[in-house]
Amino acid sequence: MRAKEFKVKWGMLVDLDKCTGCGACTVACRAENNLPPEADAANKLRTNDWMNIYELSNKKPFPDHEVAYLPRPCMQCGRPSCSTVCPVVATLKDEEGGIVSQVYPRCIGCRYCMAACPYHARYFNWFDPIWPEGMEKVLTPYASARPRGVVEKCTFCHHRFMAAKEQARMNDEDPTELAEDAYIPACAEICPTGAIKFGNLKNPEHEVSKMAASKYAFRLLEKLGTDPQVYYYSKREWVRKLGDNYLKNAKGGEHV
Amino acid sequence: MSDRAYWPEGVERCSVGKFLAWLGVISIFLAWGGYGAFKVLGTGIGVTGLDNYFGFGLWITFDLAVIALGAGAFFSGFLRYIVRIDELKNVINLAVIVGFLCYSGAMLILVLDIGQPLRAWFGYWHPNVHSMLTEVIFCITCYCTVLIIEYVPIILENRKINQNRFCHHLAHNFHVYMPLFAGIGTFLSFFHQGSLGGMYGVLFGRPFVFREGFFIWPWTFFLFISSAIAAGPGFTMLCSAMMEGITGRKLVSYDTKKLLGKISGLLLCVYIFFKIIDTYAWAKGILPGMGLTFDEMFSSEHGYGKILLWLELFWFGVIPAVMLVTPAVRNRPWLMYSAVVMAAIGVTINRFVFTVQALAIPVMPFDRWTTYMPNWAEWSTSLMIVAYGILVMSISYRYLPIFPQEVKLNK
Amino acid sequence: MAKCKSCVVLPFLVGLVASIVLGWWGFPKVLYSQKTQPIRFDHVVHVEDQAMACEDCHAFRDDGSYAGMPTNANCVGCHEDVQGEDPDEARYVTEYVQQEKEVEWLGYQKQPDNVYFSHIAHKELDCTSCHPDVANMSTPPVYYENRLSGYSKDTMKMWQCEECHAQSGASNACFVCHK
Amino acid sequence: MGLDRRSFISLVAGGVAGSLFTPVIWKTLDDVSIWTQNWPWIPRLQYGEELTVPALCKLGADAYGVKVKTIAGRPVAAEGNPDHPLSLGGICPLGAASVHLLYSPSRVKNPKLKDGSSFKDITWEEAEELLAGKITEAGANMAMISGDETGSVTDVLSGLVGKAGSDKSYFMPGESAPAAAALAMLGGDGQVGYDIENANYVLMLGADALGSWGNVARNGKAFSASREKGVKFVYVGPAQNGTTAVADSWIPCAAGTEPVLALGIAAVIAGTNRDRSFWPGFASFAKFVQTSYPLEKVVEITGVSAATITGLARELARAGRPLVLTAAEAGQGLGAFELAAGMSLNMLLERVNTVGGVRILPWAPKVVEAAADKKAMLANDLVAYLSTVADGGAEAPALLMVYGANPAYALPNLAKAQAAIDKAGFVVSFSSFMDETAAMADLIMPDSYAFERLDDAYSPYGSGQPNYTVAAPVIKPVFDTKPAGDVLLSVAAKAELDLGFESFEDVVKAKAEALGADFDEMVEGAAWVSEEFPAQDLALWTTPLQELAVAAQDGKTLALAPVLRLKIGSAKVAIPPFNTNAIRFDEMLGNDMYVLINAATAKNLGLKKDDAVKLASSGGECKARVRIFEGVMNDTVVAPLGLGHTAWDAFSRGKGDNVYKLLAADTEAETGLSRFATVRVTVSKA
Repeated sequence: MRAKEFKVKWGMLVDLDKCTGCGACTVACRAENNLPPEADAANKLRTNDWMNIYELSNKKPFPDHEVAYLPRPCMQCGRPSCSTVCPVVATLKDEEGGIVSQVYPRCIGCRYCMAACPYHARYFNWFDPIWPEGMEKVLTPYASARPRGVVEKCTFCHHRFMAAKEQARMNDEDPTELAEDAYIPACAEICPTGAIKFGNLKNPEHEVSKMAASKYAFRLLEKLGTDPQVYYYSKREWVRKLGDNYLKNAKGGEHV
Repeated sequence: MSDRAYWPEGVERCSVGKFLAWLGVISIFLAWGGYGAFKVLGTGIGVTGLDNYFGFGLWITFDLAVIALGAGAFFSGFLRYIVRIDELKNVINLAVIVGFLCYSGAMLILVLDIGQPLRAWFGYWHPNVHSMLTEVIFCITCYCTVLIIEYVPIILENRKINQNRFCHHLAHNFHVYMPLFAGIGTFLSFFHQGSLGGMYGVLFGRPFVFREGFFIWPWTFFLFISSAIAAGPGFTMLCSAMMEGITGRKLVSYDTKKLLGKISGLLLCVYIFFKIIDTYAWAKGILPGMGLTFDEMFSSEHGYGKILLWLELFWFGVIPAVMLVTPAVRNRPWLMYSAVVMAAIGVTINRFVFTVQALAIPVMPFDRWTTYMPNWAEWSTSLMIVAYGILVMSISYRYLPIFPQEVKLNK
Repeated sequence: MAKCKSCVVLPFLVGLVASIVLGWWGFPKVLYSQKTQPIRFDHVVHVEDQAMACEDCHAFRDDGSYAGMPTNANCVGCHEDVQGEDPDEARYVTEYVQQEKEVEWLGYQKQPDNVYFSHIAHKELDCTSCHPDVANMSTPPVYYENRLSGYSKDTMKMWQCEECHAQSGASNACFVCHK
Repeated sequence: MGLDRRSFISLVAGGVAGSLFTPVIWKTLDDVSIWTQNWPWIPRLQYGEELTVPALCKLGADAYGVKVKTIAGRPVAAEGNPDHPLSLGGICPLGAASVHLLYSPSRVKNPKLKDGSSFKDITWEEAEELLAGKITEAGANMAMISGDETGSVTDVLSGLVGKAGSDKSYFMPGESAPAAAALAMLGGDGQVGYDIENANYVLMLGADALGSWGNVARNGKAFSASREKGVKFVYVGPAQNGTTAVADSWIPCAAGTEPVLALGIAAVIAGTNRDRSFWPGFASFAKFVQTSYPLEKVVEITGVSAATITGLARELARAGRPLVLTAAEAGQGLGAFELAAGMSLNMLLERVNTVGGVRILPWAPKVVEAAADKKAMLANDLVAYLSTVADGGAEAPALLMVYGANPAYALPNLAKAQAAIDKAGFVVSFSSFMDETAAMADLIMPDSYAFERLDDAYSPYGSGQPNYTVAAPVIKPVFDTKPAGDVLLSVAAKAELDLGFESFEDVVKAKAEALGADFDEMVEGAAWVSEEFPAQDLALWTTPLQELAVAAQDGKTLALAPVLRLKIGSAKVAIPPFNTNAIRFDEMLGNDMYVLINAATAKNLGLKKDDAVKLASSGGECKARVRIFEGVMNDTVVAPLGLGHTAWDAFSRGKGDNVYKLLAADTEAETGLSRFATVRVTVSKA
C-alpha cells in the first residue's frame, strides 16, 4: 500500500547523547495512559511497556566499552507494517499528523500486528488489568482502560493532541496550526534531561525537524522501509550503527 | 445390546463396550483440553506460553499444519470431480471428513487464540481488504461451510437415516451437485492456503518470512498452496492406513493409496524445487538488502538452528519427494507410509519456522533471541482438537459408509 | 394433501409472525432497563423562571474542555439551603449538598470511555442535534439502559458520527473519536 | 387440532425465519461485542476539571518541587515544576511515580500497635496517649532518627527529644554530614552546594549527578542546557551508569578511591609553576599531596593512568569555571577526609564560593528552640550509635522515634542496626508505608503522605543557592492518617513538653518568617530563593589532612560498587508500583537481581552469565545472579541498592537482595563519621 501523506507529521526525536536511561519516561507513560502496575515486571516477555528502554553496548571489552540507552516508543511508521495486516481495521494511519491509531473496542486480539512489527512496540493484554485497591483512583481520563485480549501501543499521547486542539479552539486559534510546545507527549515532557524532542517534522522551524535533518540523526531499521516518525540522534557512530543492520563488507564499517 | 442396525451394510464393527472404552480414552483428552480452554477463555491468553515476542505459537502452527494436511479434501475433490480421476472416489469421503475435522478444529483453536472471541464476527463486518488474514478468515469459514455441505450427504447415507425418503433424496441431490461444491471448495482453498502463506510473506518487518512476489501475492502464497496440495493427499492416505491399523480391517485398496502417494510425490517434487529456489533467492537477495546474512537467521543456542532448515528441505522434503516418485518405494507399504509421514513432518516444520522462528529472530540489532515454549494450556487444547477429530472419525467410521471398497476388500 | 399443506404452512406463518412481533416489541422491553434521574431536575424553572443561560451550568472550561453536567460547586451558589417548594430540590440539598456528595446524573448521550468527543469542535451545532431537548422539560425523560452493553439507549452509534462527519467533510480517522 | 411433529417443526422453522427479520440476533451480537468493551470488572474513567497543583517530592535524598495534575481534585500524575529552582521542570523516576504511592498497597491506613507478631488497629487518641506516656516514661533516654534533612518535622521531632533532655537526634547517612565536616576542616561553616548551571567543565568524581546524586532533577536540566553550550562532563567511577551513558568521557577508577584521584590531580596542579604560596595553608597542602600522593601511587590506588591524571589536571586548570563533584556513587559512605579532598581540589582551582563553583549556604534558621542544631545533628553518627548499642557499648534508648527513614533496611552494618532497633524499649514509626522499620516498630503513627500534608524543605544538599519550599496538601488524607508534625506537637503537649508551637503550620510560618519568605506565595508554588552566601574564611590547611584509608586489594576479594537507581526506590521508599516496568530485562532475572562484573573478572572467578552467586563481606551476605557487563572495572562488582525488601508490598518484596547488608562501616576517628565506600566482597557460586 502507498503511504499516506500528511500536512503535519508529528515526530519524536530522542537525543541518545542525553538519555541516561533513568526510566522516568516509562513511568510517566504508564501513568498518563493508564497502564496498570505490574508486580512481576522483570519478565519483559510479558510486560506492557509502551515506552521500553533498551541498553545499547558497543560490544567492546573493558575499558573500551560504552553504553547508551534507547527509549523505544511506537515508531508511528510512515509505512506501517502493522496496520495493513489488521483484519478488522483496528489500527490505521489515517489521521492528519500521521499517528498510527489503535482502537481497543475494535481489536479482536489476533496479534498479527505484533508479529508484523519488528520494533516490538505492540503489546497484548495477556490478562485483565489489575489496579491495587484504590489505585484505580489515579486513572486519568485520557485513555480508556483496556480489557484482556486486545493489543495496544504508544499513541504519542494522542489525547494531548486533541487537548491542544481544544485549547486552540478556545483561544480562537487555528487548531491545525499548533505552536511547537502546544502538544508534547508525556514522555517528552517529563524527560529529566530533555532528551526527547517532539514536534512537526514538516515544519522546518520545529527543533525535531532541524535535528532530524542532521547527519547525526537516524531511524531504526530504515532498510525495511517502515519510514518511522521517530528519530534518534547521537554523535557516536557506534550508536547510529546500531539503528539498522549492516553487512560486514558494506560501505560504512563493520557489521554489528 | 448391539447397535448393528446402524452400521453400514455388510461390514463388521467392534463391540459396543470396546467402542465406548475407546471413546472413554478420547474423552480424557477432551476433558483436559476443555479445562485448558476454560482457563484461556475465562482468564485470558496469559495462561499460555505465548508472550510479547511470540504472539503466534503452537496454536497457529497447529492450525497451519492441519489446514495444510487437510488440503487433501479439496484437492482430492478437485481431482475426483473436476479432473475426473475416478479412482479417488474410494477415498473422497474420507478426504472430506478429514478436511472437515482439520478445518473445524482449526477454527475452534482460533476461537481460543484470538483475545476477544466475542468479536470474531468483526472479520466480516469490518473487514480490512488489505489484510491477508481477512482473506483467510473469509475463505476458511466459507470453505468450512462447504465441507459441512459435503459432509452432510455422507451422514445422510447412514443406514437408518437413509430410510427416511426425504433424507434419501436430499443425499442424492447433494451428490449431484458435488462437483459444484468441489469447484467452490477448490477456489476457496486455493486462496486461503495461499493467503496463509501470504500472511507471512507480506511481513516486511520480518526478514525470515518476507518475500517479493507476483502482483499482490508474495511467493510464499504459492509455496503454501503447493506444499499443502502435496502433503494433503498423502495425509488422507495416511489416515486410511492408520484407520486400517486400528480397526484391523481393509478399507482402501493399496492401488488407490499408491495413486495418492504418487500424486503427493509429484507435487512434493514441484514444491521442493521451488522452495529451494526461493530459499536461495531469499538468502542471496532479500536478506542482504535488509543488511542481514543467512547465518543471522539462525541460532542453535536458542533452538532455532540451521538444522531446522536442513530437516525441512532435505530430510523431510527432498527425500520423501524422491521416495514417493519412485515406484519401488511405493510398492513397499511401510516405505511409502514413512515417506508420507516425512512429508507431513516437513510441511509442519515449514509452518513452525514461519510462525515461530520468524518471530524469534531479533530484527533490531540491539534486540535479543528468545525461545518459545508452549505450555500445558496450548498442548491440552491442541490435543483436544486431535481427540475431537479422532472422536468424530470414530463415530463416522462406525456408522457411516465412508469406504466404498470396505465390503469388497473384507470378503 | 391440501389439509397437510395447511398444517405445514399455517404453523410456519404463525411462528414467523410471532417471532417478528416478539423481536420488535418484546425484545427491547427485555433488553432495556428504565431508570430515572436521581433528582428530578426541572430545567424549565431554571431557564424560564430564573432566566438562566445554558452556559451558566454547561460551560467550557478555560482549557477548551467541556464541563458537561454541573457539579455541586455550580449549584451551591443558590442551593446552599432549600429555595422552593419542590421536594426534589429539598432532597438535593439535604442528601447531596449537605452530605458533600455529587449527584450521579444519567447522561443520555454519554459515550463510553473509548470515545473522545470534543464539544468545542462541535459548538456550531445546536445542542439538540444530539441531545434531547431537556431545556423545555420539567421532568427529565426516562433513561433506558441496555442491560447487555450497559450503554444508554440514546448513545449515538458510530455510524451516526461517521455519517455526519462524512457529510460535513470532517475527518473520519479512527483517532478523531477514539481513545 | 393437535400439534403434530411436522407442524411443530414448521412452527419452529417459521420462528427462526421470522427472527432473522427482527433485531434479536443482530442486536444481540452487536451488544455482546459492545459488552466486551464495557466489562464491569474493568474500571471506568472519571472525568472532571484538570488542574496542576504545586507539591513537594522527598522520595529520594533530594527534595524538590513538582506539579501534581489533578482531575476533579484527584491527583493522577506528577510532573516537574518549571518554576521551582530544584526542578526547573525536571523530575526523577521516583517523582514521576509519586502520585501512585498515595494508594500504594503498602500504605499504613491507620495507627497500629504491635500485638504479638502482628499489629492491631488503634485510634489516634489511643496512639497519642500511648506515645505521650512513653515519652514521660523514657525521660532523657530517648532517640530519634530522621530521613528528612530538609523539613521542619525533623526540627519538631528533634525539639521533642531535646526538650526531654536527650541529644540523641540522628539523620540517616548521607553526603551532607561528611561534606559539612569537610568544610569545617577547611575553615568554613555552612551547607555545601554546587552551582552546576554555571560551571563550564564538570568533573564528577563518583557523583552520579544524572542518576541519583544531589538535586537530580535540577542536575538533569543543568546538564541538558550546558550540553548545548559545549560544557564538558567527565565521570570518574568504577562502573558505567546512566551518567556515563551521556558524559563526554568515563574514567574508570577503583570504587571509593575517587577522592584519592582528587588529591592526585591536586598534586599535579599544585606542582605547576603558578605562585600560590600566599594562599592560606597552600604550602602545607602542597607538601602533603606531593609527598603522600605522588602520581605513581595515585595510579596504583585508583587504576587511573598517569597520562589521564595529568590530562585531567590540565583540562581543569584551563577550563575557566570547572567544578569538581566528589561523592560515592550511592550518595553515601565517604568520610569527611574524602570530601575534603574533593573540596580542596575545588579550592585549588579557586572554585569555592563563586559562580559556577562550590557554594556555601547558610544553615536553616532554627525555629524550634529545643531542637538540635542541624550542624550538630549532622555530626551525630547514626551508624556508629546503633552499632554501639547493638554491641552493648551504650544503653539502648527506652524510646526510639523514626520519621521519614527506614533504618531497619537502609543502613550499613545492617545487622547491628536491626539489633539495636530491636533492643530499643519502644519503637515508634511515623512512616506512611509499611516499611521494614515500621514492621519492627511497637507503634505506627502513619504520617499522611507527601501530597496529603503541609511540608517544607530548606536547601537540600547540593543546592546551588539557599532555597525554601512550602507545599500545601493536594488532597485530604485518603486514609486515617495524620501529618507527623501535628501529631508530634500534639503528643508533646500531652507529655507536657512545650515546643512553643500549636500547629505544624505555625512552625513552617515561623521558618518562613525567619528567612524573610512569604508563606502564602510559597504555598502557591513559588519557592523562596536567596543569593546571599555567608562569607567564609577558608584555608587549604587548617585541620591536617591525612592519607585516605583504602581497603587493600588482596587478589581474592572484589571492590564493591553499590549503586543507586532511583527508579527502583531509595533509602526511603521501595519500588513504587508504577516503576517495576522500568526495570530492564538485564537488571533482574525473575526475582533475582543481577550484579555486574566484567568478562575478565568473571573468568578469574570461574563465573559465567546468569550464575547464581553469593556476595559476602564482613557485614553480611547477599544472593544475586551474574551479569557480564564490560562497563565495570576489573576486580569490581556492581550491586544495586534498593532491592531485597522484606516488608512493603508485592511490587518490591522478595525482589533481589538487600545490598546494605554488605556495607560494613568503620569510623573515621577525627570526625566520628562512618565510612563505607570501599567495601570488599567475595563473590562465589551459590
